Amino acid sequence: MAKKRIVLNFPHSLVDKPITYHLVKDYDLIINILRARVTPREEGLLVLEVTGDKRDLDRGIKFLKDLGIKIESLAQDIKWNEKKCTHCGVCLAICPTEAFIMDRKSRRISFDKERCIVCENCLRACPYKAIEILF
Amino acid sequence: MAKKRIVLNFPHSLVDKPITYHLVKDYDLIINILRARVTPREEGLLVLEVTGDKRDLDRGIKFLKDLGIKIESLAQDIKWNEKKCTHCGVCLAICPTEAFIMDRKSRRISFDKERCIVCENCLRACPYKAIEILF
Amino acid sequence: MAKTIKEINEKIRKGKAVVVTAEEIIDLVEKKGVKAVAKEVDVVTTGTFGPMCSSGVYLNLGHAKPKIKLGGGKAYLNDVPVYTGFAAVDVYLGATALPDDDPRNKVYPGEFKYGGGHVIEDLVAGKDVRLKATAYGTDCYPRKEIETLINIKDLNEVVLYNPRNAYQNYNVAVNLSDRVIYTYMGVLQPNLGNANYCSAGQLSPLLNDPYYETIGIGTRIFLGGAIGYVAWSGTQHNPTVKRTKNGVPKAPAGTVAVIGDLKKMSPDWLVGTTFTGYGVTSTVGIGIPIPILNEKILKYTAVKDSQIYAQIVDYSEAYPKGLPGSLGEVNYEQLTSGKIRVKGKEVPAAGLSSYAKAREIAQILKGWIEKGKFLLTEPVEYLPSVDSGQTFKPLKERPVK
Amino acid sequence: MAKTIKEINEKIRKGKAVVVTAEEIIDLVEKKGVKAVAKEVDVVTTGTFGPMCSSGVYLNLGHAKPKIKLGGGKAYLNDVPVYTGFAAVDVYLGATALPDDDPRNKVYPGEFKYGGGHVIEDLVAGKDVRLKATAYGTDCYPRKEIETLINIKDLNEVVLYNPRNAYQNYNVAVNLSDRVIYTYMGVLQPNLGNANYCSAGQLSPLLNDPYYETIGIGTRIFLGGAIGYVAWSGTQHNPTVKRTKNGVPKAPAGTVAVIGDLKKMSPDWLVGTTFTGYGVTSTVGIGIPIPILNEKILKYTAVKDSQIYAQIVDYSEAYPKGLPGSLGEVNYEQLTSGKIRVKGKEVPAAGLSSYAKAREIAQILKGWIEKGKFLLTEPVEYLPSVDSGQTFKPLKERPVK
Repeated sequence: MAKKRIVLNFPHSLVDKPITYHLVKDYDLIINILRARVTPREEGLLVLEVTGDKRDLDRGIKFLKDLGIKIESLAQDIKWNEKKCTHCGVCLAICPTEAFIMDRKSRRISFDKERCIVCENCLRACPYKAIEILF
Repeated sequence: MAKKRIVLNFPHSLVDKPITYHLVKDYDLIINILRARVTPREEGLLVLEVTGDKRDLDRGIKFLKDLGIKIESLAQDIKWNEKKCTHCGVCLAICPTEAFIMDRKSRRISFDKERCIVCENCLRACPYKAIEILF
Repeated sequence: MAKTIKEINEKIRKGKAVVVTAEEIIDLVEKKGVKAVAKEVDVVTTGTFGPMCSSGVYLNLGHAKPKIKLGGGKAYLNDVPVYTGFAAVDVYLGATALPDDDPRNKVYPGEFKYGGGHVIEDLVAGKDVRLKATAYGTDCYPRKEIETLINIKDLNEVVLYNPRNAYQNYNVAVNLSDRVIYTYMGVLQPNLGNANYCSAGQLSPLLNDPYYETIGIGTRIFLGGAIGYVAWSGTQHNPTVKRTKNGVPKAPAGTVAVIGDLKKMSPDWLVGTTFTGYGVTSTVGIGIPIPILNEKILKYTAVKDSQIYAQIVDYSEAYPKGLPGSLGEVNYEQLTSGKIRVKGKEVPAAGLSSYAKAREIAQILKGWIEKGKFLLTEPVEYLPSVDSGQTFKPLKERPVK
Repeated sequence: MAKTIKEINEKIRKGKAVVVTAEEIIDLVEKKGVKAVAKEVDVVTTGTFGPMCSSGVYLNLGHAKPKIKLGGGKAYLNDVPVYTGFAAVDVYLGATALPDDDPRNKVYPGEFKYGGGHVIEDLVAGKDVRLKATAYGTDCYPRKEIETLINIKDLNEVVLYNPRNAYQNYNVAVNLSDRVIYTYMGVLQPNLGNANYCSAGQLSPLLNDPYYETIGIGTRIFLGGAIGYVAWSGTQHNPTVKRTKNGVPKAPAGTVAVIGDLKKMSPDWLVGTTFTGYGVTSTVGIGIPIPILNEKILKYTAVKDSQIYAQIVDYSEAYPKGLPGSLGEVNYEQLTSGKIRVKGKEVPAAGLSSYAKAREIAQILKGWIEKGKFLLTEPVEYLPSVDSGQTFKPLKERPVK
């Protein structure tokens, strides 16, 4: 099984196409929409986590490219600066994917980057600037 | 003996005249210059305390009036507001006539209006605005 | 088996005092019972580490040559305005002060990158700070401007004086509206998207001495990593709120004003803090020791999260409009579990106050006392308690004309 | 025959304590001797009433509807700017603050008719004061401006917190130049026209406890007509100056920071003050009780004006330029006689500190203690004394780039 997080930019002509449906149905991929900005008659942006057999994954991505969709790997990254973190935990309730976890015993925060979908909620919520976005 | 405090306003033509000399010499009056603003070729202002025999005093004042000098009684007055006074005593050292007195025992201030020459030094010195000038 | 502070201090001096934290005492009392533990334990240490807006420092800068009278002039530290309403070279810097040119919420939500709380952190960290000031000039203070780097180690006094810290309990903030709101309780997602609370709960100083029976003016405390003192009751001190049967306030209640020498403190415990869309502040670490003078006081310190309740308040409308009413109450066991129920909905809950740091403070203070480095004090005056009738009043508006 | 504070308090409670003022003690000791008086007298009360620039109050205004966050905004009381670097509705008002539009010394010498010290006097006198404020607005504090009358009785807390008061001794100010100068030591006439001093001398609190052996953090005092406390050593606290054989500093030395509830104070003891050409300030009344714990402490309180020396300083050049050196020293007996000699010239001398009011304060405090209404406190920490090595340092200037 392989996993990839990709950013799709597609022209407005493709906005109405059920691309995610095809990825699931035709290529047997598990998809998770991390972020989306899709507006009728405009360009679309979709951040997907795609999981599946390595070969299916490659074929799925080829399918998207052939449709005229620009594909990039997820380049933005959330960095958690443990030194600056005071372990207050205010990031916990605002994170949609539970990427921040508080250990029940130590009451200290840890960050699971794998779960992060770069929604940036935590950036504005952290009072100590312990969370940064890297480009 | 009578005493009068008067304000003299005289025209520039009289500025060079030795009027105080005449008051002493011809009318046998004791004079004390309380304030003066006398500038060559301008109008003059003189605040005098004049002491002497009642008759001499009246004659002296008539002499001044006849010279064309405008005479007013001293209309300005320093008022000491005992309620506002904190009895710090800062007025003592700045008063040229010892009109403010501190009782050695009570360490409280009193004001002897008779001694006041309305120099206004105390007005600026009093931090509590306990001294006012009345017009 | 009542003890006196004098007796406890005697044991501390000999290195024989038994000290536990407000967290450790809970299990101890559950295991051994109040009677036995009241005999055994001498001091319970508490801790809290959260954003506390009414915090600040006053600095005596020393005289420049020629002398300048900052009093009545304008002065800035790293572009953050300080107050000059004092003698020539005393200034006060507050945690929430912002540079004159900060756009604030003009670009909403404002970023509030740097302000008073950050200057305090930089000062205490030993960083150079830029002083810039203008004055009107007098005969004895003729100079009219100055710009220089200053460093905490060169200044005469740098005193942390916080008019209100260590709130005894606080609200749980939620957002009933359909848009994100940015508050001093953090970012609140629409439609009950999250719930933020702000208390160290069972570790919090005033929750362990609910009626202020040991804490008062003169109480020696942990403040910002050094020794400090309670100087006064804090602003908005409000002892008369609703309480549980065991005396614990169910809403924001008591507060303290605290004082200490900033030169001895550490940037670990005085952290510059930003609330997006709201402003800046300082996060302050405070720990207060509670002498176990008798069983009643011990019982109070054994309070646990499940016994401490807070009110859920809507910050989209009720709070800003000053409307009364709570959406319900929850206890800190529920809150720290990370999920509470509000209006039938499960809502993720998170704290603004660091429990891990509060625990660390209680442990440090425990260490100081155990090593005989920190003696307890008898307050010179107690804080107003329930019998004072003191309440937190709104501002009555009266037209000027 | 050492006594403890506890024992003295026991006598105070019973109405049996023997209390005399720092003035009365002088004769008593001269008549009966140290040994007898140390046995007889329990408390010596001191007093001082003079301009103290590092004074101010913080106020909690309560929340308006809708709520406004003054923190980070701008606020004025009777047009005098207050500091808003705190939580939403806490502000600090300093004694020397001036309205933004005060011409200051633009028209020299400035009149400085109204400022912080006067607002404090108006507040404590129960007069309505005009609050005007603007704020940047947040989701939880949406309001952006307010203008209203406020009155001390309606506010939550109004706390007098003065970072530096009750200077232990001070300079004698003279003017060697040939023009009038306007200083915080008053109007000084040219060519040694007058000499101004500022201390209650033998009645002054810290001159009666020269090494701070009884006065410390937590000491209960008379402050502004009510009960207050010493909160900290004051800014510019400088114990290491030259002293006479009997320990009395010969230059400005120790200072204290003090705190108290403004609501309980009186405008008689907190007076708005103007120094023409200099600025505004507050004249503060403070009285500190000294427990006669032993003969040594008693001896200190028996100090008299003829044993207390002050330095004569030129305020036309030496002071503004920060040049060292004194034009000589005089004692307070000479100063209070109204004439001193400086550079061979007889100079009229006057005080800025009211001896009559200092005496009144010492008498009031004596009455409180005699009636059992005021108990003494044990300081929770002493002020830094000579052995601390603490000195008052100048500002080291370092270019920013």
